[in-house]
Amino acid sequence: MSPQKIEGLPREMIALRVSREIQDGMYVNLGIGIPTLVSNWIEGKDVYLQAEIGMLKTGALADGDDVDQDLINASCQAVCALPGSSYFDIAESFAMIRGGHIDVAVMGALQINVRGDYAGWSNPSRGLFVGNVGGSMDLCAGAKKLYIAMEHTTKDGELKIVNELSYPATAEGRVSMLFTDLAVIEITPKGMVLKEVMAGLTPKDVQSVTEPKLIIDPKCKEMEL
Amino acid sequence: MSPQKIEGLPREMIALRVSREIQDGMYVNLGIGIPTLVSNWIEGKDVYLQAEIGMLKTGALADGDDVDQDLINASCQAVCALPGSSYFDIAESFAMIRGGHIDVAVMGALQINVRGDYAGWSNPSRGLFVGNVGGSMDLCAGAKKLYIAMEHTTKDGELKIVNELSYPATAEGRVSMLFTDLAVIEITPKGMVLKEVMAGLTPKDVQSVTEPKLIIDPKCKEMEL
Amino acid sequence: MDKVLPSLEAAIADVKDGVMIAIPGFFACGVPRALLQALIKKGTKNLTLACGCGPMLGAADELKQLTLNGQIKKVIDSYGLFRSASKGMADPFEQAIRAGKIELEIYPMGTMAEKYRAAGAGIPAFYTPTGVGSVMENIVNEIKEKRTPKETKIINGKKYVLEYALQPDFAFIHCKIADREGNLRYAKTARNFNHVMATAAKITIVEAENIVEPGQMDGDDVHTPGIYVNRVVKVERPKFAITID
Amino acid sequence: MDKVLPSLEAAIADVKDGVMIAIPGFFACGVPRALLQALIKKGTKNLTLACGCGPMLGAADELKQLTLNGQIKKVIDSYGLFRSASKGMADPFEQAIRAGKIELEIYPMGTMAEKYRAAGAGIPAFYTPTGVGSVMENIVNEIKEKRTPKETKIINGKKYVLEYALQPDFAFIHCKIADREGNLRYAKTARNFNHVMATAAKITIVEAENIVEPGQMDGDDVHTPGIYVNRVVKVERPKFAITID
Repeated sequence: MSPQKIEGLPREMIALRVSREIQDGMYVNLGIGIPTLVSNWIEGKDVYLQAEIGMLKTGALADGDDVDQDLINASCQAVCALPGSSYFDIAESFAMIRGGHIDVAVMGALQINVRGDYAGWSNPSRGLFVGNVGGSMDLCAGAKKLYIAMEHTTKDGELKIVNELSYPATAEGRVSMLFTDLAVIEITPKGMVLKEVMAGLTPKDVQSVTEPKLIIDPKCKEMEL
Repeated sequence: MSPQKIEGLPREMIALRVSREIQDGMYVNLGIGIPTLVSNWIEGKDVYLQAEIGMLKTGALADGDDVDQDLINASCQAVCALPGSSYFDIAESFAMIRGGHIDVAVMGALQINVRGDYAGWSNPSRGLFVGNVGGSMDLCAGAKKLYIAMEHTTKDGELKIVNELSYPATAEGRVSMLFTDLAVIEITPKGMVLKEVMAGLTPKDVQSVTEPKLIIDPKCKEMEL
Repeated sequence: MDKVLPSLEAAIADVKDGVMIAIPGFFACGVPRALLQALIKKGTKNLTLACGCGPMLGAADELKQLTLNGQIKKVIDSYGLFRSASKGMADPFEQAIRAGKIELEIYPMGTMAEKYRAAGAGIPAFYTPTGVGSVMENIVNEIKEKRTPKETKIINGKKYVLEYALQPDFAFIHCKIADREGNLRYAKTARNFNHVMATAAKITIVEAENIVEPGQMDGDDVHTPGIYVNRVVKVERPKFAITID
Repeated sequence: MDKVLPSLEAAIADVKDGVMIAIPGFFACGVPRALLQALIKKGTKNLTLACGCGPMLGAADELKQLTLNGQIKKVIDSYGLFRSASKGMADPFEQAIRAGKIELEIYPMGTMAEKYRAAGAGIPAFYTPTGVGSVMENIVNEIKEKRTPKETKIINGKKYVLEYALQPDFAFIHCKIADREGNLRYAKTARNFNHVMATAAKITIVEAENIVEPGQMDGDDVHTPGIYVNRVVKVERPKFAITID
């Protein structure tokens, strides 16, 4: 039996919380899903978004006459260019990614465990062995910091923060921070450290929907949005 | 004691003979020395010269006002661009070379042996172990056809076509044709086949300044220039 | 050397049954749709399509037709082309995968990019950190029996996987501008896999939205030098639906 | 993020004794002479200069000064910088090599290019056909005792040598145009090693003949995206003597 699901923050608020970690001058790659929403919260910041399709400094989503079929982001959405945007081929794009030039990658996940392993590329419940791996494993291998942004549990209340992954891993031990609709958790060699909880919740509430035993940071505080 | 040196063709004539092998549409890399002179004989042909510095379709040597210090060939000579010339970085340049995209590379040599090994990058007589290897080994590894253009013997009459190299090898078994001031020799699995000799010489004359036993092609003819 | 041919048919005349063709494109962007349509018309069978990021989603009509015609033997890609559960089950390509009629081999996208780059650059194999700690330490195929472990090596205390160059027989390339000698320029994010695939293939065939004379492109602005290009054909600018599902 | 600094001195302030600096340039073309002059002024010692094709021949005055100052510990290059017998013996650098005061390590030029490209691209090692059958199957150094065999592997019946990525601490880059965010364009054959070295180094410092605002360079025409660049300084266009002796 699944523990009782807790109603958390909307996806946009998870994205807002992640955006607080993004500093001026950073080169950032945002994965599909909640990570893509982070771009809505960094306007005005001097941040360079990298799209693995082969673009640096992607702008806002394009509408109407601004749509150019030769200008999409890695989520296949039409985007705008900015002054200083550049384009390059896919080998150069993954040279950037694999070579350690991306300061922060933010990815979605199906599951994550206490060691910072995470699963995000293949859901065997669909009855297929392989999935859409895309650039996720390269981003995990290469980004200086890897953040996960996801809902704390599935829609049905199943746990996603687990002791052992049951879905195929995307990467081992690479995640440093986890941002959910309920909490902010740091992955450390000692285990998962609870840093922030949603307003109105207690650490105990968060623990109730988290399989690994959480270490409560003495400075654990309410998520500021 | 060295065999008696034979007076051969001038360097320009060796280059002319090599140029006869270069067909329209070919991508060609010419090494320093006699190979560079080949470019004087292919004007009018639809041939693309690659310079490993990062240029395709290098033009004639530049003079006077045409000299641009940002436009040199791999021999460090100022050159002109042509309609259709392109520039690229050094990794792309050696991708072309190593990746098998160059139809013919023409190189100079200090020594060559019967198996198509040749030495060209380091002359230990200078008392130094290392030399200027440059791009020669990459060209040997990657060019579809590797030709050597050189004088048949040294200025002092020492043999350069030998049974075993005494200088450090540039590459093993990669040379297919050898063009000298005295002869044209094909390197085959059976040995060195004499294809052409300079006007006024006999195969025996060529053999007298060639250490390995030459196979005389039944169709062996006079070098046409 | 004028590399421009009058028709797509002439350009793909020697594309025979059983060959491997590189198909660039990132979802709906930079996909050689005109060449794919010519391939359907020609009816070539037993094909391996070497992709990189789901270009057949940007050529959904062509994928459907190639699948229904039974022209595809195998697809190599980082993006398995799987749609949402509902759409996927109704999709002929996904049905063919599930039925074992089309083979699917999966690599991480950066590894795909590097495999083509390596083939073009004469690098037979390279080590990468990507995929370590995942099932990508094996050859990953829908057919589990074909899965075999890849070689690994510890370098400076870190584990890496050995990956090999991938050399297709042909590359179908889409570009914005080509000159008659095969120098190419791409538009914005439509560049993606086009350049590396052009370098990797034994024979590279280009569909170009525009053809110009040599010299009309600045030498510093060439994206793919003509040495990598064998044939060029002028095509109309295609229309892509920008969506991945 | 404005990456432009007011002076070369400020740009190289953290270049400490003992570091490895990548120096691009192909003989006299594309060499960062202004940064080298600042390095001489600073007097940093015990340096390893990671080159590619004899750039110090295009900066002969700077090489002489660096040598006489005893600033160089080691040079890595494909071009050993050796002149003709007569000139070589009179050259302070060659004298220092012969006296064992400067160490010299040699790789084929394409291998040098690929070592930098690999470092920038997160590829720790790669196989290459270049140098097989030559002394380059070993680490090649003027000091014979330091020669050790490289790993080799037979792939599809052919022998290859394993070469490793080379990551310098700094790269000194020369370009024609930089924008304030570090996007770069090079002029013609002055591009040579500049791009790969900019990607390879931990910190990349650029001397630019011209500085423009972001957006003044077309995104399709950027040679080195700003992600690889840490600092930019405006310099006068240098003069090179075009000769290799």
